[in-house]
Amino acid sequence: MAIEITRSGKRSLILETPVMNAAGAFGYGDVYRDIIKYEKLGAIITAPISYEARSAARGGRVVPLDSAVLLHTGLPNPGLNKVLRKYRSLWESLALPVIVHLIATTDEQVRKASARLDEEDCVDAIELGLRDDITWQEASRLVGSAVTKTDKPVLVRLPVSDAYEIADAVAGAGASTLVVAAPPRGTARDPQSGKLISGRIYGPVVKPIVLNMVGQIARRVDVPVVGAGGIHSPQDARDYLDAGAAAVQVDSVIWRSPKELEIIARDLGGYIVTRQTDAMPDEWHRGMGDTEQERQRRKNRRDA
Amino acid sequence: MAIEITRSGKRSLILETPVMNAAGAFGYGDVYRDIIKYEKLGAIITAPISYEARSAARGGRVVPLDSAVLLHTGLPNPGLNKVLRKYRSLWESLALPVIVHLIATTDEQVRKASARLDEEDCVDAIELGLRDDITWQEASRLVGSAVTKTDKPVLVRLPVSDAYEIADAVAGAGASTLVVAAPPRGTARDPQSGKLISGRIYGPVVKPIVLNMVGQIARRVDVPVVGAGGIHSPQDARDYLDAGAAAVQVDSVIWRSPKELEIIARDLGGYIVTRQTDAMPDEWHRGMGDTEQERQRRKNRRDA
Amino acid sequence: MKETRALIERIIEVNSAIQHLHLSFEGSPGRIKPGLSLLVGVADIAHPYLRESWWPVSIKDDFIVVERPAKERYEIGQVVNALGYIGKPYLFRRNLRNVLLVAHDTPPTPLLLTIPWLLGNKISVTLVLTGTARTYNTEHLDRRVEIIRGDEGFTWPDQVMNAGWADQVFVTTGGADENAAFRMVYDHFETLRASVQPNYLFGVFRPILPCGVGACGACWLASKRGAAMICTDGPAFDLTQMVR
Amino acid sequence: MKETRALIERIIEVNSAIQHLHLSFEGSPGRIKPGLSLLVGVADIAHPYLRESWWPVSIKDDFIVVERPAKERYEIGQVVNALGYIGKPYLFRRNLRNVLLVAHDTPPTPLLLTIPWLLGNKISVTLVLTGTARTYNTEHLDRRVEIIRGDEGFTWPDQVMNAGWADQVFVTTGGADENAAFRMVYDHFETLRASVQPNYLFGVFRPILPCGVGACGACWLASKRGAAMICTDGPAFDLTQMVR
Ligand SMILES: Cc1cc2nc3c(=O)[nH]c(=O)nc-3n(C[C@H](O)[C@H](O)[C@H](O)COP(=O)(O)OP(=O)(O)OC[C@H]3O[C@@H](n4cnc5c(N)ncnc54)[C@H](O)[C@@H]3O)c2cc1C
Ligand SMILES: Cc1cc2nc3c(=O)[nH]c(=O)nc-3n(C[C@H](O)[C@H](O)[C@H](O)COP(=O)(O)OP(=O)(O)OC[C@H]3O[C@@H](n4cnc5c(N)ncnc54)[C@H](O)[C@@H]3O)c2cc1C
Ligand SMILES: Cc1cc2nc3c(=O)[nH]c(=O)nc-3n(C[C@H](O)[C@H](O)[C@H](O)COP(=O)(O)O)c2cc1C
Ligand SMILES: Cc1cc2nc3c(=O)[nH]c(=O)nc-3n(C[C@H](O)[C@H](O)[C@H](O)COP(=O)(O)O)c2cc1C
Ligand code: FES
Ligand code: FES
Repeated sequence: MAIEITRSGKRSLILETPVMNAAGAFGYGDVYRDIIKYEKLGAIITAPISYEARSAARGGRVVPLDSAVLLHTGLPNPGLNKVLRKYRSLWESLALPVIVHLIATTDEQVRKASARLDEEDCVDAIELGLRDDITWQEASRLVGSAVTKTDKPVLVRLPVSDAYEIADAVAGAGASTLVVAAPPRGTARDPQSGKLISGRIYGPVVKPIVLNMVGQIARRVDVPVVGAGGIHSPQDARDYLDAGAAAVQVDSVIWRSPKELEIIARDLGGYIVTRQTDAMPDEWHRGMGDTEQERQRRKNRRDA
Repeated sequence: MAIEITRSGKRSLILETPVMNAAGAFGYGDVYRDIIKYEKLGAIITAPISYEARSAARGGRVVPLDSAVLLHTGLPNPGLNKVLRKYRSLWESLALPVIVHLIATTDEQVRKASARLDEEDCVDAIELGLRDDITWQEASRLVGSAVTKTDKPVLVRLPVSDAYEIADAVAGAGASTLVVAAPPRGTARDPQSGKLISGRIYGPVVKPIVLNMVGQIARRVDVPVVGAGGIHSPQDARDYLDAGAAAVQVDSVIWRSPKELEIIARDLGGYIVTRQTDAMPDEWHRGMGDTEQERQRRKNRRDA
Repeated sequence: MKETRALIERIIEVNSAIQHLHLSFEGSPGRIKPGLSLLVGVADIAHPYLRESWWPVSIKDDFIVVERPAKERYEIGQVVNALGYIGKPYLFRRNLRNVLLVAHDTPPTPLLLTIPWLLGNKISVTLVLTGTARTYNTEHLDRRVEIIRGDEGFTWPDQVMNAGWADQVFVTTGGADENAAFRMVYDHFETLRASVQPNYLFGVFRPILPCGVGACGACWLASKRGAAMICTDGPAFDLTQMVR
Repeated sequence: MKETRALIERIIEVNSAIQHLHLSFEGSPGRIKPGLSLLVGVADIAHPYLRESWWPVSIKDDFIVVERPAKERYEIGQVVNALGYIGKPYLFRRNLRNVLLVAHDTPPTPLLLTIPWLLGNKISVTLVLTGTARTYNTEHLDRRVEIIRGDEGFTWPDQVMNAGWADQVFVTTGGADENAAFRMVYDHFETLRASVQPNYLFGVFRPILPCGVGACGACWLASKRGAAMICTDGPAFDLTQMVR
C-alpha cells in the first residue's frame, strides 16, 4: 500500500500504513522500541521540539478529568540541535519516515529550524505545532516561514480553536497536510492545589469533537487531512478515515497501552486494502479483522 | 444584587443573579414551572426559534457518549410568530428578563425577526445562535443585521470552532454580550443504526474546554462574557465566574435534575455577594453555602 | 410534571429475561394509566446523563410494579429519582370489544398495563409476539390473554383474521430505526385490511428521551395533524397520521 | 521497558489503613531493587487513562508484595497490567552505616523496600514519621528498625542528632506541591546541619506519571546537573541539585 498524505508535488510524503503516533505521545522514537513493532507503523513523529531549549511548566501538570486527562507540561525540550545530536543516528536507522514536530515559536526561529532540518537526511517531514490562541494571520506567516526554508513537506497541526480559519490560511500559505487537531486546550481545577490549571486534554472525550472537525475541514480545504484526537481503538481510527482523513495519529492511549498503537496500525493496513477493493466499511467492526482474530487467539491462549 | 451582563450603554441587561438556563435546555419557559422557583434565576432563555418554522432532523437524534450525550435535533420549532402568539402572555407574566434565542439563518430573516422582537415588550433581549461552521465575516454580517433592527441587547452565542475570530468580529459588529459557547459540534456512531451522526455534545466533558475559552475571550475582547458548557454543580458555575464570566448558562443538567438550576442560582447569588465583599473564593466549595447546608438538612431528614 | 422519589420495596425474578420491581412513592404516586411511563434516573446504573423510561405493568394500592430486564442490578431499599409520569394515556375507543397488542423485536412491556384495564372492562385481548419477541415468556400474564407467537419477520398465523377482528391495534417495535419500523408496520396492515382507518392502528414510540418534558426537542415528531413531542404527546401515535 | 501481567495471588489486610497484595508474574518478574516501582493499570479501579505506581515492600522467590491503601478493592485472581518496573534504584553510598528514612504527610511505602536490604547489610535504619504519617501503623515492619514519631510539622525529637548521625537520608512527602515540600525539607535540614552535602539528602518524587517512559514530558524536573525525567531518572533526586 502507498498512501500519499501530502498534496501531490515535490513535497511528497508516502506512507505504507495510515497510522502514526501523535507528537508528544512517543518521546523521540526511542522509548517504545521493545514493545512496538515499528515496521507496522506508517511513520513516527517526534516529541515537540523548539529551536531553543524550553524548560517545564511550574505547578500541577496532570489533572485527572471525567474520561480524560489534562496535561500542562510547558513542552520542555533541550532544543533542536541537542535533539538532533542525540537522535540522528536512531532516526537514520529506522526504515520508516520520521517527522519532526517543530514548535512554531517565532518566524525567525521557524526559519532557522526549517533550514537546519532541510539538511538532515534522517528527517522526512516537518510538523509545525501552533500556539492554541494563534490568529490565522500569524499561523499563515509561520507556515510561510517554514515553507520558504525547506523543500520537505510541512504538515501543520491545527489548534482546536479557530481551526477552520487557520485551516484556510495555512493551506494558502503552503501547508502540505493539515493535522486535525492538537489536543484541545482546557482549564480544570487541580485537586491537589485547588488552583485552576490550563493544559491539553487527552482521552476518548476528544474524539467526537475532532471527528466532526475532520469532516468539516476535509470538505472545506483541498489539502489532505490527518485525523488526531481520542483514538483509542481500531474502530476509532476507521471512523476518522470514513470521515475523510487520509491517515491518523494516535496519542494518549499509547501511554496506557503502548501496544494499542501497533494493533491499530495492523488493523488499518487491512482496512485500507479492503476499502479500496470496495468492501463495506461496516464489515470492519471489532472482531472481524486479522488483528482482532489474532488478538482473540492470544487471549484464548492466555485464558487457557 | 445587580449584575450588568451587557456593555454599558443603551442596550443594557441587568440581572439579579448571574445564572440562567441555556437555550434549548428549558423549552419556552413553561415546562419547569412546577419544579423550579423562577424568581431565583437571573433570566430565562427560550428554545432556539427561527423566523420560519423548521422541522426536525431525520434519523438518530440521541447518542450516549462517555460522560456526555450527543443530540442532533435539527432545531425543530414552529417559527417566530407562532411562538410569540403562544407564549407572549406567559413571558409578560414573568418577573424576570426573557431572552429569545434566535437562530441566525439568513440576513433577511434575522432583520425581520429582530424588527419583530423589537416591538415585543415581553422580550428583554435577543440571543443570536450561529451555525457551527460559520465564518467570522458571515457572523459579523448577521450580528449587524440584528443590531440595526432593534435597540434591545443582542447577545451572541459563539460556536466552539473559530470562536476567537468570531468573538473579535461580532464584538466589532455590536454584540452586547458574548455567550461562550454553544455546545461543541461532534460526530459519533449511533449504536442503533451504526451510522455516523453529527450533533451537539452536552455533559461535564465540555466544561474544561469551554472554561478555557472563556478565560481567553474574557482577556481578549472588551465585551462581557457569559459562560456556558458542562455546568453541573455550583462549583462548576463558580469556576466560570473565576475565569472571567459575568454570568453563566446551565444546560443539560436541567434535563436530568431540573432543580439543580435553582440550586446553582441560589448558590451563586450568595457567591457574588461574598465575592464582592472580598471573601476568598476558596471558602465557597461545596458544603459551605446556604443552599448546600439546606440540601444537607433535607438529605438528613430523608435519611432519618 | 413533579419530581418524585420511589423506593424499591421488592424485587421479583419473574424469569431469566425479566424482573419486576415493586416501587413505593414518597407521597402519592399520582394517577397512572396505560401509556404513561416513569422517567427515572438511577445513579451509576444507566447512563449518567440520560434517564430511562420505566413502564408500570400493574398498579396496587400502595405500590406499582415495573418490568425491567433481568440483567440489570437493583437492591431492595434503593431509591430511584423519577421525573413523574410522562406522556398521555393510550386512547381507547368507545364500544371496544377486541384489542390486538403486538410486540415486534422488543418485549411487550409498554403494552402490559392495558391488560388488567381491558380485561376488567370485558374486552378481549390478543398479544402477538414476533421477531425476537417470540421468546418472551408470558407465564406471568393473565391466562385470559390469547398469546400468538409469530415468525422471525412481522407475520403470524391468522394475521388477516386478527387484523380484521380487532377494533384497535397497539404496536411496539425494536430495532435501529423506529420510524422505518412503523412505516413497515403500517404497510403490513394495509396488506391485511383493505384500508387502515384512523384511530385503528397505533405505534408506541420509545426513543431515548433526554428531558421528557418537551424542553429539548429530541423527540419531535412530524404528524399530519402537526408537530408533536413524543415525551409529552406520546407514546402512542395513530400511524395513519405519520408523515412518510 | 517491557509490558507484563501480574496476578493477585493473596490479599493481606495488614491493618485498617493498608493491605498487602502478593503479585506473581507471567514469566520472570525481573530484577527489582529499592526505588523501582511498578506502573500499573487496573481496569475500573483507578483512573481509566492514568496508571498508578505500585511500590514493592518485599520480594520473595516467586512473588512480590506491594502495599496499597486498605480502602481500594481487589480480588484474588485479578490480573493487573504493568508497564514493567520504572525508575532507577536508590543510590546508596559505600561504607554506609546509618540511614534515615523520613515520611512526611504520606505513608512511608516507597521507602520500605530498602529496609530488608539495609538490615541485611548490617546498616542501621531509623524511620521518622511526621505530619499525617504519624498514624502509620508499623507493627508489620522489622523490629530492628528504629521508629520515631514526630510532630504535626516536619519536626521530631532528636532531629539534630538523627540528621548528624545519618550517612544518608531519603524523604517522601505528601501534599499539594511536591517541589515546595522538598524545598521546605532542604531548608529544614540546613538548620539541622551546618551544611547539606551532596549525596546526603534525597527526595523521593512521586507525581502522577502519564507515560512512565519519558515520552510525555509531564514529569520533567530541572536540576543543576541538567534536565531529568522523574519516571526514568527518579524517583530519588539529590536535593542539593534542585533548582529553586
Ligand atoms: C505530550 C505532548 C503532546 C503534544 N502533542 C502535540 C501534538 O501532537 N501536536 C501539537 O501541535 N502540539 C502538541 N503538543 C503541544 C501542545 O498541544 C500545545 O502546543 C500546548 O500549547 C502546550 O501546552 P502545555 O500545557 O504543555 O504548555 P503551556 O505551559 O501552557 O504552554 C507554554 C506556552 O508556550 C506557548 N506554546 C505552547 N505550545 C506552543 C507551540 N506549539 N507553538 C508556539 N508556542 C507554544 C504558548 O504561549 C503556551 O501558553 C504536545 C505537547 C506535549 C508535551
Ligand atoms: C436542545 C437544544 C439546545 C440548544 N442550545 C443552543 C444554545 O444554547 N445556543 C445555541 O447557539 N444553539 C443552541 N442550539 C443550537 C445548536 O447548538 C446548534 O446551532 C446546532 O447547529 C444545531 O444542531 P442539530 O444537530 O440539532 O441540527 P442539524 O440538523 O445538524 O442542524 C441543522 C442545520 O441547520 C443549520 N443550523 C443549525 N443551527 C443553526 C443556527 N443556530 N443558525 C443558523 N443555522 C443553523 C446548520 O446548517 C445545521 O447543519 C440548541 C439546540 C437545541 C435543540
Ligand atoms: C521557554 C519557556 C519556558 C516556560 N516555562 C514555564 C514554566 O516553567 N512554568 C509555566 O507556568 N509556564 C512556562 N512557560 C509558559 C510561559 O510561562 C507562558 O505561559 C507563555 O510563554 C505565555 O504565552 P505567550 O508567549 O503566548 O504570552 C514557558 C514558556 C517558554 C517559552
Ligand atoms: C427547515 C429545516 C429543516 C431541516 N430538517 C432536517 C431534517 O429533517 N433532517 C436533517 O437531517 N436535516 C434537516 N435540516 C438540516 C438540513 O438538512 C441541512 O443539514 C442544513 O440545512 C444544511 O446546512 P446549510 O444550510 O449550512 O448548507 C433542516 C434544516 C432546515 C433549515
Ligand atoms: S425528550 Fe426532550 S422534548 Fe421530548
Ligand atoms: S511520565 Fe511521561 S515523561 Fe515521565
